[in-house]
Amino acid sequence: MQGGSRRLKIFDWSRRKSPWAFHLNTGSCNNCDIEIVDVLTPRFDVERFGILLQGSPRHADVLLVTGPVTRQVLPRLKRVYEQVPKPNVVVAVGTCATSTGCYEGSYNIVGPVDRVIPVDVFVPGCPPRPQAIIDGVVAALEKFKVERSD
Amino acid sequence: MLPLTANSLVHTLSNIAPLVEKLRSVLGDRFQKYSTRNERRAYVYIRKEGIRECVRVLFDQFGARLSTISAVDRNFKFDVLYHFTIDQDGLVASICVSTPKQTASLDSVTDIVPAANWIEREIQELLGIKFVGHPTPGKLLTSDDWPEDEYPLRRIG
Amino acid sequence: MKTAKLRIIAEVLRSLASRAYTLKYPRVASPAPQGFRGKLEYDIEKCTGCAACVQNCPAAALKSISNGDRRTIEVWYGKCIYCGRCEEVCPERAITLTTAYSLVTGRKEEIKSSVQLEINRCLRCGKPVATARQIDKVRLQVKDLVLPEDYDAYLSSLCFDCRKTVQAGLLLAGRI
Amino acid sequence: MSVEATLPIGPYHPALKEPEFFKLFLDGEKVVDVAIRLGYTHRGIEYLAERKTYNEIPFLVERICGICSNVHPMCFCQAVEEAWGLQVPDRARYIRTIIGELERIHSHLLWAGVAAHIIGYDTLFMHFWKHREPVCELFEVLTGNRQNYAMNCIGGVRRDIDPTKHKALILQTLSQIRPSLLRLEKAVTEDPVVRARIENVGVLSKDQARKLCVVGPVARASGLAIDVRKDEPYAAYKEVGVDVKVLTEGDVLSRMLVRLLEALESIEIVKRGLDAIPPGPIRLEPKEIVPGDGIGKVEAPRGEDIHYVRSNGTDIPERVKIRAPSYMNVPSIAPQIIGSSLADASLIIAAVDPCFCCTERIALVNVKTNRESSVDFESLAQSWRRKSKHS
Repeated sequence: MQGGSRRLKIFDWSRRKSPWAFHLNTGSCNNCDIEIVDVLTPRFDVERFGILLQGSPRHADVLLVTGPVTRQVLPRLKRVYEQVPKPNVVVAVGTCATSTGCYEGSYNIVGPVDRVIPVDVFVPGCPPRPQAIIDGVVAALEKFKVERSD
Repeated sequence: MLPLTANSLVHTLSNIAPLVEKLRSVLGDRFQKYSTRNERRAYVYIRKEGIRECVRVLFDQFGARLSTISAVDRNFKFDVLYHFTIDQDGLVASICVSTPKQTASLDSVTDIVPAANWIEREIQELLGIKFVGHPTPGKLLTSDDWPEDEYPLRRIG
Repeated sequence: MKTAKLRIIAEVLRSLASRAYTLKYPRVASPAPQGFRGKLEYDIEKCTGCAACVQNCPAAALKSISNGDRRTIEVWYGKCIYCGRCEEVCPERAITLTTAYSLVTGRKEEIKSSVQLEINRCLRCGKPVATARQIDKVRLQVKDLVLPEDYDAYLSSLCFDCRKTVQAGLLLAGRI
Repeated sequence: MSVEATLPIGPYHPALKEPEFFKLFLDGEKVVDVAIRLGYTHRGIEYLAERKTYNEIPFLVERICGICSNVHPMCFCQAVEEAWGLQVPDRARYIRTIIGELERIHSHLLWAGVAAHIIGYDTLFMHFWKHREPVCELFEVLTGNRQNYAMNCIGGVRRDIDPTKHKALILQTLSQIRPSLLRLEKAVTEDPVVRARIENVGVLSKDQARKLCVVGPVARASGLAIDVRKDEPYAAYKEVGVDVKVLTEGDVLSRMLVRLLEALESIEIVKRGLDAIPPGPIRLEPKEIVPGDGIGKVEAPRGEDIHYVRSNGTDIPERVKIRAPSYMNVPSIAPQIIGSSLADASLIIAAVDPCFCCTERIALVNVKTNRESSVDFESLAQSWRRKSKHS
């Protein structure tokens, strides 16, 4: 979490009430990606909480990262992270994003996501249940609140 | 349907026999040997100089589909298997060639079978087998900063 | 063709008329079904510390750390791929994959769980041999075999090298 | 051929095994050439597979692709079983078939939803995904997870299908989604707007399809009657039978129809499989590791998947070669996309089903002014949607 502490309360409130998310695949097998789309579809429908998946990192409050970071993706991940306006939260979805899972030791894997960018919440699971992804986003949004009380 | 039998036993297969005969006559002394594993798997061993003719016969005359090409690192040489599927018979004919590791190169078949384009590029990238005459060699899978002369799937030795 | 557009409208109306399809998840709990492969748990009573799970884990999420008199079998949920291979290979049935699925955390190093077991040392040279439970289990398995009287008590508490030495000594002395 | 501008699409293209980076060369609105670069999610699975034991690899290859998570382990296990000369128990073969077909239903519905999203018909997208959800929930009960089923092992399967409880649940789910699927199929095929958007778009001729060796629904929509389930019956397909759906037009509409018809056929296959499933063991413990090589072939939802395994007698394979179906299908985008308009590009890319999910990052480069600006996926999607409205 970065950003000034003298922000207006209403910004944090609105961020919590309608967080916009950007989803980034850094080399995952797409399982977690499907589950992220799944939480947007009728069964889980996170638009109930105002969560909207955005097409551009410039619009995002929440960055959902899936997959181990591959060598080719590494510079792009850094660039996308720089593009996300601060303050933001980063959620690493899935075991690969948390710890590279079963891909550890490959020549093309750099490491888990938190080796490259700061991560606020980890959601382990292979893939995590959509319910766990919702829990992860909710836990991440708490970070906006915590910072304000500082 | 023939029962499953042990390795390297030649099955009397009606659908593979004409193919093998044709390859034998086209390739001449470049044809080495032929074996089957079961009623759906045939392995034809040829010298690498004959690969283009062989692919042309399979693809143009027998309507075979190139499934994939597998390359195996055998320490001093590479075994390269061209897996062709003949769908009507449910048969996989694998054309096996080998090339020494020091000067690993094969003739590209991309102009005969366009589908070989990516498969050959991948092998060139991961194992370092040069495909002579490939129209668009270049990086496909490894990252932009991957060193040119390093091949991840090659064993040391 | 004109009716085609009505079809999706009918589908929408059908959805409107039916019960709400969306789960009220965070408000209403949504438990995983029986047989879900979730967070793995050890039965501390049953585990002998044989490390079969450690050897078979495809993701190397399990670790066995032997440190002097203690062996720790540790699982890191951040690396676990929830395949259930450990549950399958455990000879003691000490591992179960529970239906707990929400392992959300801010500190990934903290989501670990472990079993600690005592390691027996060789009575002769003091080298660590195996966990006390493993030795007990082997003793239980061979209890029907006819062994020399002092074999059970002494020999089975020695390390591999010492056991060979002692056995050779016994042989030379004509005891067995 | 004058190239006015290039338009790179990707790399954040959450495609399954192979996320792609497309560089479109444009002349006005017309696409004149395309260059494709892979490697963004290249994880070196073949390299890892040569360093893991046979028991661990099914779990590794399962994670090649999230949607084909039964196909790859099944294919790998078949290759190893062929190399070692193992005969899988009958019940295991049926269970593999049932899980494989359920996976096909969920995969085709997922694709249909994504395609609907791309043509700007989000209502349909939501409905397709709504009716896909029961299949995922079924998997959760049958296999223990919604994806990554971990069902296959060398010599059989790891979990049994309960003949009473599970069977009833499967039949109930299928009878629930079948009428919805029929309704949605009509909503797609009879809707003039949808037809105008996908008919005669991205045509791949039979000759091109053969030259590029495409597989699966892409090949079957272009008139090539190839299906591994029929041509080389594995698992229990010989007993349960498959009706291969073939269309000849080769456009996006045919691909959509082939997939929807296949999903309906899969429902029937699962029912037939459940009726015929014999009792007995589900797993065979391999006795020894035989040196030799084996080829496994499976009809994935996207087409033929092939694994080549060479065993050298140790517990680690000497070589595992994996070729996923999209690897053959993605190059076929080039002949389809060249000559089409930019607005159709995303639909054509998606129509070969490299599993085009939801977000992409697109950078727009205008060659003439050499000015680079970042365009997000949604705004480009807007232009596609505008086209939908006009047609």
